[in-house]
Formats: sequence, structure tokens, C-alpha cells
Amino acid sequence: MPKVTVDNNICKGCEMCVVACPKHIISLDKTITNNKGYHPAHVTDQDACTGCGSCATMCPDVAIRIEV
Amino acid sequence: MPKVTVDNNICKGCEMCVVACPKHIISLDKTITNNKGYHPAHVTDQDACTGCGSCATMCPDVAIRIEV
Amino acid sequence: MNEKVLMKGNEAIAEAAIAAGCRHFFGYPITPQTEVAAYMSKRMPKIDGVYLQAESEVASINMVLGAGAAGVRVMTSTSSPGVSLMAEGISYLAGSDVPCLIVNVQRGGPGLGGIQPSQADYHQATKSTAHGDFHILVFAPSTVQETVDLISTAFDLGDKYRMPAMVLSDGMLGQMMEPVVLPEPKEPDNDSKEWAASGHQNKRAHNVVNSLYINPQELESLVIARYERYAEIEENHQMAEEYLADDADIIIVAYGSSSRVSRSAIDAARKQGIKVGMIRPITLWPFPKKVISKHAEHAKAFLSVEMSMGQMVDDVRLVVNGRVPVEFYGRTGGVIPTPKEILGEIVRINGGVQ
Amino acid sequence: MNEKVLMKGNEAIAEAAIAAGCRHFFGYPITPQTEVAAYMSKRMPKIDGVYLQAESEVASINMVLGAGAAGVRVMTSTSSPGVSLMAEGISYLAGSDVPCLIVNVQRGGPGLGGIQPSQADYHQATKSTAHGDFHILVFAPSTVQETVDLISTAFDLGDKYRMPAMVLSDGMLGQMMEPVVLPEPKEPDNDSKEWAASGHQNKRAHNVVNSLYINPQELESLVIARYERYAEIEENHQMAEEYLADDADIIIVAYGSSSRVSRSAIDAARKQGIKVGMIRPITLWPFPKKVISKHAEHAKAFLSVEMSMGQMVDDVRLVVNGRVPVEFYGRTGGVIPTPKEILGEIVRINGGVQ
Amino acid sequence: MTVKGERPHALTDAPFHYCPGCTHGIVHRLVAEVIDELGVEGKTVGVASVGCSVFTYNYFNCDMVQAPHGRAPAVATGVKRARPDNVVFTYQGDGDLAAIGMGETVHAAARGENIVAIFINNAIYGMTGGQMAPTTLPGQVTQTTPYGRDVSVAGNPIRVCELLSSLDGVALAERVTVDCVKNVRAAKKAIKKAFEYQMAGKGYCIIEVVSTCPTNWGMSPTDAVQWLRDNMLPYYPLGVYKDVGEGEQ
Amino acid sequence: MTVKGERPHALTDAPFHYCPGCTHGIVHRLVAEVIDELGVEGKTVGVASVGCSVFTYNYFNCDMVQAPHGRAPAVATGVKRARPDNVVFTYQGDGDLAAIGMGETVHAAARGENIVAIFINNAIYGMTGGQMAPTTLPGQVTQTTPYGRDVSVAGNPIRVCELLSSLDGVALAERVTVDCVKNVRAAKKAIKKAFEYQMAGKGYCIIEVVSTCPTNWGMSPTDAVQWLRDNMLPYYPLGVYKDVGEGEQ
Amino acid sequence: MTDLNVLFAGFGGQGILFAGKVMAYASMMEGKELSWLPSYGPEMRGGTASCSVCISDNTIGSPLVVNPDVLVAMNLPSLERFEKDVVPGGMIIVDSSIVKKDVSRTDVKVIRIDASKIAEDNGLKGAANMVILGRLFRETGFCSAENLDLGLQKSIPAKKINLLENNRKALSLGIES
Amino acid sequence: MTDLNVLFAGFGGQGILFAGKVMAYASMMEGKELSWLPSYGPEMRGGTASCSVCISDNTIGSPLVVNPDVLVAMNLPSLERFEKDVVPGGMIIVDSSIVKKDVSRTDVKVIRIDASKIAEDNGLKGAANMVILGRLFRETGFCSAENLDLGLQKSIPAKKINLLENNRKALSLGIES
Ligand SMILES: Cc1ncc(C[n+]2csc(CCOP(=O)(O)OP(=O)(O)O)c2C)c(N)n1
Ligand SMILES: Cc1ncc(C[n+]2csc(CCOP(=O)(O)OP(=O)(O)O)c2C)c(N)n1
Ligand code: SF4
Ligand code: SF4
Ligand code: SF4
Ligand code: SF4
Ligand code: SF4
Ligand code: SF4
Ligand SMILES: [Mg+2]
Ligand SMILES: [Mg+2]
Repeated sequence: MPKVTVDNNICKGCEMCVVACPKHIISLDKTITNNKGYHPAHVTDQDACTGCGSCATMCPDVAIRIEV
Repeated sequence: MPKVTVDNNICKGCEMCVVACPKHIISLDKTITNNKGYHPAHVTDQDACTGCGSCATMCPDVAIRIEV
Repeated sequence: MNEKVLMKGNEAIAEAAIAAGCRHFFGYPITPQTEVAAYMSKRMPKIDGVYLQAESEVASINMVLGAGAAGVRVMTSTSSPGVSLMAEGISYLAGSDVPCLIVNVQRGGPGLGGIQPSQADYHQATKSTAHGDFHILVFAPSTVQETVDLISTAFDLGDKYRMPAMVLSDGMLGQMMEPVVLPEPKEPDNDSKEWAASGHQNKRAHNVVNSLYINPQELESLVIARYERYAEIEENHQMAEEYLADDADIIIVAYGSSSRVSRSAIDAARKQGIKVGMIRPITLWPFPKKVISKHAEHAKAFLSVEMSMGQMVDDVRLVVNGRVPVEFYGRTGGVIPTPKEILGEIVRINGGVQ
Repeated sequence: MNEKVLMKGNEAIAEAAIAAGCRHFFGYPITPQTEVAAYMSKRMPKIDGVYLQAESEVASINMVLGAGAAGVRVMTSTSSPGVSLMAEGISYLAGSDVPCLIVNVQRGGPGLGGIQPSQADYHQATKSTAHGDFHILVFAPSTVQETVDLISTAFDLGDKYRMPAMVLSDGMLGQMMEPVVLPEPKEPDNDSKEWAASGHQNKRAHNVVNSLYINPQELESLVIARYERYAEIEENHQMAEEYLADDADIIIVAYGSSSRVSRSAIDAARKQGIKVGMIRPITLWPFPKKVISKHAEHAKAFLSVEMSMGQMVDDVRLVVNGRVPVEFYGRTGGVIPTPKEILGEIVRINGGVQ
Repeated sequence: MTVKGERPHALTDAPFHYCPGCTHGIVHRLVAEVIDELGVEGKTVGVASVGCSVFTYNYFNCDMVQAPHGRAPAVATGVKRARPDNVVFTYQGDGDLAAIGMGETVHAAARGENIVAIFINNAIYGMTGGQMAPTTLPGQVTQTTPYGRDVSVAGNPIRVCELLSSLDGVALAERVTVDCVKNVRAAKKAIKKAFEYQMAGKGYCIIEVVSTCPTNWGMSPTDAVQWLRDNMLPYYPLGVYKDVGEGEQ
Repeated sequence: MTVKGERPHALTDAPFHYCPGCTHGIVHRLVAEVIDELGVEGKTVGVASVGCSVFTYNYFNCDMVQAPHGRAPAVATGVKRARPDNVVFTYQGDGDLAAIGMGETVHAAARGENIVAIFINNAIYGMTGGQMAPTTLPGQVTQTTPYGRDVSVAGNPIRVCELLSSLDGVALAERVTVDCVKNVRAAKKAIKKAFEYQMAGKGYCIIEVVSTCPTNWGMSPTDAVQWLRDNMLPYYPLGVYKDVGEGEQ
Repeated sequence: MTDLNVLFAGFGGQGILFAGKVMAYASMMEGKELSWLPSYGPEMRGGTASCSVCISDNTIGSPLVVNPDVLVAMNLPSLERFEKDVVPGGMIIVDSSIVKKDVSRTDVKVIRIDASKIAEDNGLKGAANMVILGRLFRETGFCSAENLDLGLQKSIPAKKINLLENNRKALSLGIES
Repeated sequence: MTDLNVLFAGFGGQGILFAGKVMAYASMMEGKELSWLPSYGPEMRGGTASCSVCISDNTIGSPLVVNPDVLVAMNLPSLERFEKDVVPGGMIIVDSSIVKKDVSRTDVKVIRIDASKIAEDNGLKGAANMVILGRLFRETGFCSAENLDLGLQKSIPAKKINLLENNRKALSLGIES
């Protein structure tokens, strides 16, 4: 099963991945504010992830890593 | 009858008029050296001139005046 | 009189220029002066003025040359690297006797450097903006209000002597807000320059605005005539503020931002009983030689305080000419000196002169 | 040793640079330096070198920046207005610590000015080639042979201290022919600069050639480090020729072309029994302060002779610092002073000092 | 296990300073991936220009030179002429490449200089706070066109690929964008082709990336992408404007 | 009696300093004739550029400004923006307009600046003694291409009309020559149209005149004209490259 | 009170510059000499913002506040960076909704105010800056209440006049906090 | 002879600079110090050309000859312009084929030589410059005959070596004139 990791320190909460994910399983984690002041993205339903890589492809900050 | 006058002081002997004249009646006057060191052009057969103005049109120094 | 308002230095520059009848602005964005252009781009279209963002500083200064040659009151503004790109054009403006206003909101150099306040373009402004023998008028305000006031002086003297004028500001003066009273707006006067190339309307011989003189004697005599005008300006238009200088043993020479910091240091030093005062050049060219020379008669030491590695200090030395020591303190690269550092220098020098 | 040949100053510049191992030339045509480029365009293709005519001086200096950053020995040549256009680029070279050689075959200014010899770019070369705190090395040859010799010194010191060097010539020195012996050619050494951006070949961390430092403290500390190198240069590399200076009452300070004319005038004055000599700065930056200061102890007056409205004279005054009078004589706009005029000045000053 | 989204080797570890959602970051990654795939990091020299991307010298692991505003093509020319075996690319914004640097760009292109220009067209000056760029759209509001760009006063936008494609020295002029996964992949392909052309000595290659500047456009990153599709792409059609082809020249 | 070849009023009495047979003189006369015919001498401002024609300020009877090398379009922009009712033209050589001034040229064109550029393409730098120009032909020998222009090193010639015609602000881009009576007449027509377009506010107009430089080509004036026909015209085809037309814009 | 030098610091987007501006304008209405100086950098979003406000009865020398009488710290990096610079006997005002860490200085007056929370709780998201300014006003009395309101009015651009009431409300929440 | 300062002047195209160069090279072969300085202008054809040649046993100061020991005037404007500058006791050499006007100075040695005619008559069109240089050599003996010939050889670029004989011939015509 694919595993998506977002680097919370690097993520800027831009939501490019949120829009890109065909499974609509990414959103910002409002419970976290990172040291830059942003709410980082997280995968809400890891099981639904197909490992397509779209999120990583669209992330401007190379914050997403996917193990397939 | 057309009358072609070349301003000897201005003419630089470039022969653009010589080549342009359809009647082949212009040449440089080697007997004269003007104060710039050039032999000015002159019309050798004024009677043959048609007053076409080609010489003046091609003169880069506005040295030719034609009275028609 | 106009109301007192709070304004950024950069915006005040723009509004003051408009009040001085300037309706032609050409420029290229650069930090920390962008507000000048932004302000102009808002205001000019509303008052039949021209705001044009040029493709570069090289183009800007040449548009200024064109508009100035056509006889209108015209300006540009930029920051340090931009002035370097304008060098050739400024030399042409000077060589063609075309007045204009150039604003330099200085930042740290060399190269791309930084974007924090600096005074490291002093030599460039006062000694050799570009190739050839020439000068430009250089005004160095130290408050937003003074910036406003000097803008119109710069335009007027530039027109009078037919030469470019520069207002030498910096990132701190440009970005800060202070209360300011704007002057009554002047009507633009764009039609009174008889030498201008604006179409002769078949009423006069053609005007030529030009800086090329193939005959060296002719070129020399024009340069000499220009230097006679420069001498007249040096005689009549030196400007400086004296602050507690009359009884001072130590005289700080500082302009613009560094003069503000120096003033704080002087106030602190006076509280310690140290007799220190300041001469604050308002014109950098002409350099206020007279007032410095006067105080060199009684002062025991001078201290030039600059946001550079030491440039104006040479001009102070040239005036003092060995009469008393001239020292230097400076920070560079965008670092603003603190009153405390300067106080330290004052105390140190005071130890020496006592 | 090489044969003695007759060469134009400009051609000698080119050949000397090649002999110094320079294989990269970028430039844009301008009178009176065109022969440098013409010569390079003939020679470089034959020796695996690069001659590229850029689209402008702005492009030239930035090609120089690129090639210099990549670690090769590189040069450009131009004349006065061209240097103004290079201003920003030179500031970047200095701010990025990239060495290169810039030749300025000076002509009359300001603006388009004229094309006859001039020395009116002295301040531009020595004080403020552009914005920001920095210096470049400036060499002022007075003969074709010396031009040749200084080219290699300029390259070597530029490399050693990682800074741009300028050879400040003028239309007279560039156009005249004199006998010259060329040095033995050096093999190009283009691969020894460890800081260069020439591809890390996966063998080292990436090199960055850059002048931007957003943090002012960082920028300041780099500038200060550079000024420490400058101080070292000022200590070790001042160059000047003394001519009949030891017993002189009057000392002429003159460089390049004007020093040649001055020499003729000095010879004539000596014949009249006037004790006049000369200090001829060979480096303009660093300015030969030591030798001038030494002679300020015995001389009764200095006279700065320049082909400008008076620029170097300020540097002489700064060194002499009020000890004796410093006078100025100059012609500008492309006019070359005559020995007779200078003799007149010598006689006049001699009247005063006796 | 395979990994997607791994940081390319040609990128340093430094996190980007760009605003959230700025497409500069995507393009950086693509360039780095191409350098990795071609195995040329050790012989690549990048030329950073002045704009938001000035700090690329901190991000690319290859050697870097920082050029004055607009002069990257000239600096790159200097590097390339000095080191013909190096792979040299510039990374330039629209202000840099198409305003102050237009002269250098046209001439590097006409010379057929063997360099690659990565050209970020975001229709604005990002770094200085949102002034009009040469590529700002008609009617677009910026800091210096507060009433919308009036082409009769401020001039018409310049389509760089169209302009350059008339020049003999241009080997490849292609306009791409990075608004969605498909286009990101296409952009990478174009960048790779450009690098390959350079290595084959074919001449000047420019890849224009239609990009966003959420901050100065005053939009969220995802709205900015949509605005790009709706407004930029019609004015700046994607496509290949010139391609000398794979074969021998 | 009618007179042909009368000195146009818009020319001063000063004799041209040009070399014998240099076509600069012909073009000067044409511009002056157009100014006369349109009756605009009193409101015309010419901008002289740096090149052999720098001294045009001595020859044209209208007001003149001398611009730095390559910057005539910017200077003309300044004049025109300050005096929109004036008729403003630049007179530029190929070094001036297409080398150092390329940036200003492209931008004045893109802005649709209401000015006319008279562009003298003589494939060389005349004034400085015959160096390569951006328009120097492949293989052409000049002072700085002593072995003939090698395009792989010195780059490809630039065809200015072709380049500019992609820009929206350009109203007229036409290439003419003055090698014979017929073409001189056509050149004049083109120049007149450009002036008329400006007066109608149509935008940037450029008339490229393929010209000779007998001195630096090392030929007699009449041989130079022939060389122009044989070598220049095939590379720089005459014609209208862009024309927005007579109607309303 | 003769001189008051205040340093406002926090994240970009927290209204740091605006708070300083309101204070500056209010002081102007009060007839003081004053200066307002922002920190500035490249335009990219993120990072910290700060601004110096000096008010005095005399001419302002250096407008850059190096040793503030009052430090307003709206995020942790700001507190960490500037805490040590506050003059002994000065004041540090902290938005305790954001800055959890304690102030270690003991020679200054420390005010921890839950500004962001107060603002959000009152439907004034983003107005923590005004809450803090209100508190600063209460603590220092740098101007009259009237002039504070005038300062606010002058600081809000015509186009955003709809925000006036919210800011007023936030100010008074701060004053009353 | 220690110092000799010569000014060559005439129309562009008359070989003024070349004559100076031959003299300069010959002097170098002779072991002298020397300088050669051309006048220069924009590249357009026409107008006058001149060049200064200084030879000396000592270092050359100013290479610009303001007061020539010898003036070579190959056209009228040159004579008119420079005649007054020649040092008393100096020399003026005039191409009398071209300059019809008399020299008015009486305190200098005047040599009128029909150089252009001599050259043309001998099938050496354009070599009047060498005829005059030959005469200058005879009058001043600024170097040995060998070195004059060496100077000529060095001055002619390899590509134009075919012109050597004609120039030699012209030189000797001048020497014998
Ligand atoms: C000579 C010079 N002029 C102006 C500037 C200021 N400046 C910095 S970046 C920039 C524009 C950047 O815009 P762009 O190239 O479009 O890049 P972006 O930030 O949009 O990515 C300008 C004008 C400068 N640094 N140097
Ligand atoms: C900044 C600058 N660079 C270079 C020059 C030297 N220069 C004078 S004219 C010229 C080229 C002229 O060529 P072109 O524009 O083709 O005009 P032409 O003489 O051929 O008519 C150059 C390079 C200059 N005057 N200023
Ligand atoms: S890999 Fe694909 S499915 Fe999984 S989170 Fe990313 S975009 Fe969504
Ligand atoms: S695209 Fe990247 S930076 Fe943006 S929210 Fe997603 S993980 Fe974070
Ligand atoms: S007018 Fe015509 S026919 Fe007469 S001379 Fe001139 S060209 Fe010849
Ligand atoms: S074209 Fe004019 S300048 Fe040339 S030869 Fe004829 S008249 Fe003389
Ligand atoms: S300002 Fe615009 S271009 Fe620059 S980093 Fe931010 S979003 Fe990107
Ligand atoms: S050099 Fe060429 S362009 Fe210049 S005037 Fe002479 S022929 Fe004409
Ligand atoms: Mg951009
Ligand atoms: Mg040309």
C-alpha cells in the first residue's frame, strides 16, 4: 500500500496537492501550525491512496514523498 | 531644354549620377579638382538631356539641380 | 497651508515632484524605491501626466533625456544598481545641458548587494557619476519633510543651471513615515525653455540638443563654460545645517540617515558634557565647504559618520586640509549604525582631544 | 628575448594580453580603441582563443563576468562612454570577487563628447566606477612598452586579489607607435581557480559566484574583508616613477600622456635652472601616497597636470594634507597640453616659491 | 519499494523561500530532475537571474553564477565560451528576460549560443512586489498599472517565443505550463529536450513556462492556477514555436 | 520652368560629411522631402543616433536631439510622450538599432510608440571603421571578422523587419533600398507612409533601408550598389513585413 | 512622557506595520514628533515583519529602534530575537495565544495578553494587532483616547473604511483587557 | 643631430601616415628613441590627415609635434594651418605639384618639390609620399641609407610586399631630386 509522507517543516499549506489528488484524500491539518506559520497538508485516508504521485508532482516545495 | 548644374564644391565625384543617367551623358571632369580633392561630375552633352531627373534622384549629396 | 499628513519618504518624493509641476516620470522598479513609481502610476493618469514604466534603467534615463530635451520637467527614480546603469545617460544629460531630477534611494552594494539602507553611492553621486568632466547637483535630505522641500529646490536649480540634479536618499528615508506638510502645488511650466527641441513651429532656427563636439577646442570651451557655472553654484548654493557646532570641540559631519543617528549620539554625548556638534551637509555637491572650513578654525577634530566604508570623509579632509584630524566611522552593506556606536567614537576622540 | 618592433599602443595591449595567457576577449567597438578588438579578432582564432564581439558594452562586461566566474583569464576593452555602460557589471565583478582586465582608452567627455585623448575618467576609475563600496586596480602606462608590461601585472594582481583591474590608457597612447619588446608568451592557466564555477565534476561542493547578501551583517563583513585586502594592496603595490624629484622645489604629479608632456616641460625648465621634478603615478589605485608624502617634506609646491578639469589633484591634496600648496593645470575635451603651457605654469609657480 | 517525489540530487537540501504555491518550486524540481537524469550535474553551470528566483544559487547543486538583472544570457555566454564542455542554463523571470534583458536575449538567441534559457513567465515582477512585466496581460491590475494595463499607454505584452522564433540561431522555442500533472510532465520533457539539444550543440533553446505568482496576483495558489488557465493560456498559447529537430543541423 | 533636385527646405545648407557615394545622403534627402511635403518641419523632432549619421543634427532643419548609442528609441519615446503633437523620428544605423539598441527597439515597437524609425542597414559599423554589425552577412569580411563572418562563432545576422513584425505595437515594417531611381521613389513612399501613420497615431513604424558603405566595404560607390543587389537583397528581401493598413485601428 | 520607542514584531500578515501606523498617526494628532520605520525585505511571503515607532517632544534622531522601551512580540522568533534589547525598566507585550514561551527578562514589565484568542472569540479574526495596540495604549497612555481613534481613522484607507468598526472594537478589547 | 620632430600633413589617401611610419621604423633601426602619432577622426573619408614623428637620443616626452623642425605639407590646407608653427631655422617641404601657393615664412628653409608629378611621370602614382620622404632623408640625414631601406621593408605588410620596389624607386627619386 502506498505511503504518503508530508514534511511538516517544509510544507507551506498551499493546497496544490489537495487540488491535484484524484482521490480527494489530502487536506490541510489545521491542528498543526509549523514553525513558518503554516498548516501543513496531510493524507486523510491513506488506504484510498493509489500512489499515483500527482500530489508530489504538483508540490512546489518537494515536501511530499510517496513509497509505493 | 533641360539644364543640369552640378555644384562643384559639393560634388564628391562618386559617379552615382554617372551610372544613373539613362543617356550616359554624365562623367567626372578630371580637369577640375575641388577643394575637397574630388573631380566633380559634369554633363558632357547637355542637348541629349531629357531632364528625367535620375541623376539628381541618385545623388547622395544633393549636388545636382535640373531646370526643366 | 496644506494639512499635515503621515507619509512614506518614497511617496512624499512622488507627491512633492507633482507639486513642483513635474508631469513626466519614467522609471524601472527596484527595491527600496518601488513606492515612488507605484505612487506615480496612480497619480499621473489623473492629472494628465505621464507615467511610463521603461524596460530598464538605461531606457528610463534616456526617456528622461528625450523628455528633458523636449523642455518638460522630468524625473526618474531608482536605487543604486540602477544609477550605475544610468551612468552613460547622466553623462549625456550633463553634456547636453539638459536638466532633470534623478532620485537614488540607496541600498547596499557592490553588485546586487542587498536592499537595506546605505550611503555607499556618495562618490558616484558627487565625483564621477560617469565618464568625463561634469557635476550634478546632489541633495541629501534627512527627514521626509526635507525630502519634500528639496525636491522642488532640485528641480528649480537644475532648470536654472541646465543640469541634472539628484536627490540622494536611502532605504531608511524612503521607507519610513513621518509627518509632512506638502507645499502648494505649482502649475507645470513646460513651455519656457527656449533651447528645447520641441518643434520650432517655423518661428526660430532649429534647436539641437547634443553632446558631441568633434573639435576638441570647442568641446573644451563648452566644458570650461560649464565649470564656470559650477563655480557660481559652489559660491551660491552650498547648504548645510549646523547643530550645536559653534562651541564644539568635535564636529561630526554626517548627512541623511547617518546624520539622524549622529544627532541621537550627540544628544547623549552632550548629556555627558562632551562638546560635540554636527555639520549636516544638505547639498553634497556643491559640498558645504564654507561652513566646514569656518568650524575647522575652532574644532579640535572632525568625525565623518557614514553608511559606507568612508567616502565623504575625503571631502571633509580636503576642506580641513590638515588643520585638525579628520576621523571616520562607518557601517556598510545595509547596516545602520547605532547612536551607541557613534557615542563610543565621540568618547574615544574626546579622550584624544582633551 | 623578443625582437624590438614598432607597434600601436592599442595593438600592443592586445598582443601583451595574449602573451599574458589571456585567451578570452569580449568587446564592443568604440573609437579610439578599435585596434584592440581588431587585433584580437585576427589573432584569437589562430590560437584557440575566444574573440567575441558583443552586442553592447553591457553585454561585454557581463560576458567577462561569466567567463571570469568560470575561471579563465578574460578581458574587455573600450573607451569612456563604454566604461559608463559597464558600471553595473564592474560593480558585480568586484562584489563577486571575479578578476578580469578592463582597458579604457579614454576620450573626451561628457556624453558622446569627442574622440580625442583625455584623462577625464580618473575619478570614475579610482573612486566610484559604480555603486557601492569597492575598488579596482588601476594602472596608467605612459609608453607603449609600459603598457605591455603593465598588462601582465594587471592580470596577475587581479588574480591574486580576486578583483577587476583596469589599464587606463587614452587616445594618444592607444594610437601612437613606439618601439616595444614583447614579453615571452605565457601558457594560459585557466584551471587553477578553485572558487570558479566551471562544473564541480562531482568532486567538490558546488561553487557559487555571487554578490547578493540579503543579510546586511553578512554583506558588511564581506565588504570589510575586501577592504582588508585593499589595505594590503595599498601597502604593497603602489607604483610610481620619480623623475628629478629628489632636489625639486616644484613637483609635478602627472600620469600617462600628460606625464610625457610634463617631462618635456621639466627638461625645458631645468635648462632654465628651475628645480622641478615629477612623480608619475603608475598605479592610480592604489595611489602612490608614500612617494608623494615623502617628497612633500622638501618640495615647496606640487602641480598636478591632467587632461581633465582637475581630478587627480584631489588625491595629491589628500596626501600633501596642507603641508605645501598643491596647484592644478589641465586641458580637457581632447586637447593635449603643450610643453610650453606647462613650462609657463612651472615658471609662474617658481616665481611664487622663490 | 519505489519512491516518488524523492528530492533530486541536483537540488540542495535548502528549503525554497518562495511563497506558498509559487510554481517556481515546481520548475526548480523539473530542472533538477533533468540534470539528474542526464547525469550532468558535475558539468552543469547555472546562471541565476534577478527576480524571485535569484536565490536558485542556493537550491541547485551544480555550480552557479548570479548575473545582473537581465544579463543572464551574456553571463551564460561568457561561461559557455570559456567552458564549451559545460552544460549552461539560465533561469530567468519575465522582467529579467523580456524587459531589461531583451537585448541580451535576442542576441544570445541570434548567435545560436549553446545555452538553455528557462523562462518563467508569471506576467508580473514578483520580487519587487508586483509591478507590470512585459508579459502582463492587457487590463491586468498590477502595482504600476493600478487601473489595469492600458496598452495604448503601457504598451502591448510581448510573446517571447513568437518573437524569437524568427531568429536563425534558435534551436528550440517551446511554451509549457505547470498547472496540472499532465502539463508538468510535458514541461519536463521540453526542458530535457532543451538540455539534450545543447549537449548536441544545436544552439539556443528557450523553454517558456507560463507560471503563477499567487502573492502578487493577490490569489490563493489554487485560484492562481485557475486564473492562469483562464487568462494566461489564451494569450500565451502552449506549443512548440521552433524546433530544429533531432537530426543533424 | 520647374526645378528638379532642389534642396528640400528641411535640409540645412550644410554639405554632408559622408564619404563619396554613401547612401546615407540619399535617405537624408528623402526624409527631408517627406517633411516638406507633409509641411511638418515646424513640429518635427528628429533623434540622431550614434553612427556615421550622428551629425544629422546638422543637416535636418527641424529640431534635433542626439541620443546615446542605441538609445534613440528611448530618447524618442521621451520626446513623444512629452510632446505628443510633435512628429518624432529616429535615424539609426544597424549597429545602433540592432546591436546595442535592440532592447530599446523591441520595446518601443511593442509599446506601439508613435514614432518612426529610419533604419540604415549597411551591414557594417561605418563610423568606427568597419566592424561586424548584427546585419553583416555570413562570410562577409569586416575589421572584426577578418576571415569572414563565421556564424557558428559570431552568430547569425538579424533580419529586423521579420523580427519586429510579430509585435502587436508595430504599425508598419517595410524594407526598401535606394540602389536605383525606382527603388529610391519606393523608399520615399514608404517613409511618407510611416510619417502619415504616426500622425494618425497608428503606432511604431520602421523603414529599413538596405544601404551601402563603400568605404568600409572597400569598393567604389557604384560597385557597392551592385554588391548590395547581389548580396544584401537576397538575404534581406525588400517588402512590407507588417502594415496595419490605412483604416481605423 | 517625553520619548517612547516601540518595536512591533511578528509574522508577515499579522498587521504589525498597521499597528505601528495607527500609533504613529495617533501620536501625530497628539502633536508629537514621530517616526515609523518598517523592516523590509524581498517581497516573498513568509518570514518576520517588524516596525519601529518613535514618538517624542523633540526632533527624532535615529528612527530605528534598537533598544525599545516597549517590545510587542506577536510570534516566538520575534520574542527570542528582540527580548534582550529592551531597555531595563521597559516593557514587553506578548501575544500569548501564539507565544507560549515565557519571557525570561525580569527587569522589564511583561504583559502577556491572549490577543489572537480575544480577537477570534469576538469575531475579529486578524485584529490581534489592534487588541495589543489597545493594551499598549492603556499601559503607556502615549496619546489621548480621541487621538487614538483619529489615528485609526487616518490609518485606514478610504477603500477599507468598512473595517473601521471592527478595528475600533478590537482596540477597546485591548484597552479593557 | 639629437632631436628631430617632423610633422607630415596632407589629404587622407596621400600616404601621410605611411611616410611617417617608414621614417619611424628607419629611426628605430638606427637605434633612436622615437614615436609616431597619427591624427585621427571619425572614419568617414575625406578631410586632412597628419602625423607626428619624433626621433631623439633621449626618452621622448610629448609625441605630439606642435612646433615641428620639419613640416611636410602635401596640400594647401596643411601648409596654411601649420606653416606658422615651424621652429625658426626649421624646414618646410611642400609638394609643389599640389600646393601652388608660396611659403611666406622667411626664417625657415623651404623646399618645393614636384613630388606628385615626379611620381606620376615615373609610373609611381600615389608614391609622392615616398618621394618627399626621400628628400627629407637627404636634407636631414635622420638615419643611414641602409636603415631607411630597412625601415621601408618593415613598414610594408607582408601582403603588399609587391609594392616594395615601387616605393624604393620613389624614395630614390626623392633623394636624387
Ligand atoms: C538593475 C536592476 N534593476 C532593477 C532591479 C530590481 N528588481 C529585482 S527583481 C526585479 C524583477 C523581477 O521580475 P521577474 O524577472 O519577472 O522575476 P519574478 O520575481 O517575477 O520571478 C527587479 C525589477 C535590480 N535588482 N537591478
Ligand atoms: C556606448 C558606445 N559604444 C560604442 C560607440 C562607438 N560607436 C560609434 S558609431 C558605432 C557604430 C555605428 O554603426 P552603425 O550604427 O551601423 O552606423 P553606420 O556608421 O554604419 O551608419 C559605434 C560602435 C559609442 N559611441 N558609444
Ligand atoms: S499519491 Fe495520488 S492518490 Fe495518493 S495522495 Fe498523492 S495524489 Fe492522492
Ligand atoms: S503542495 Fe506541498 S507545500 Fe503545498 S500543501 Fe501540499 S505538501 Fe504542502
Ligand atoms: S536629367 Fe536625366 S538625362 Fe539629364 S543628365 Fe540627369 S539623368 Fe541624364
Ligand atoms: S552623384 Fe552627386 S556627388 Fe556623386 S558624382 Fe554625381 S553630382 Fe557628384
Ligand atoms: S512573489 Fe510571486 S513569483 Fe515571487 S515567490 Fe512569491 S509567488 Fe513566487
Ligand atoms: S563610413 Fe560608410 S556609412 Fe559612413 S559615411 Fe562612409 S560610406 Fe557612409
Ligand atoms: Mg515575473
Ligand atoms: Mg551600419
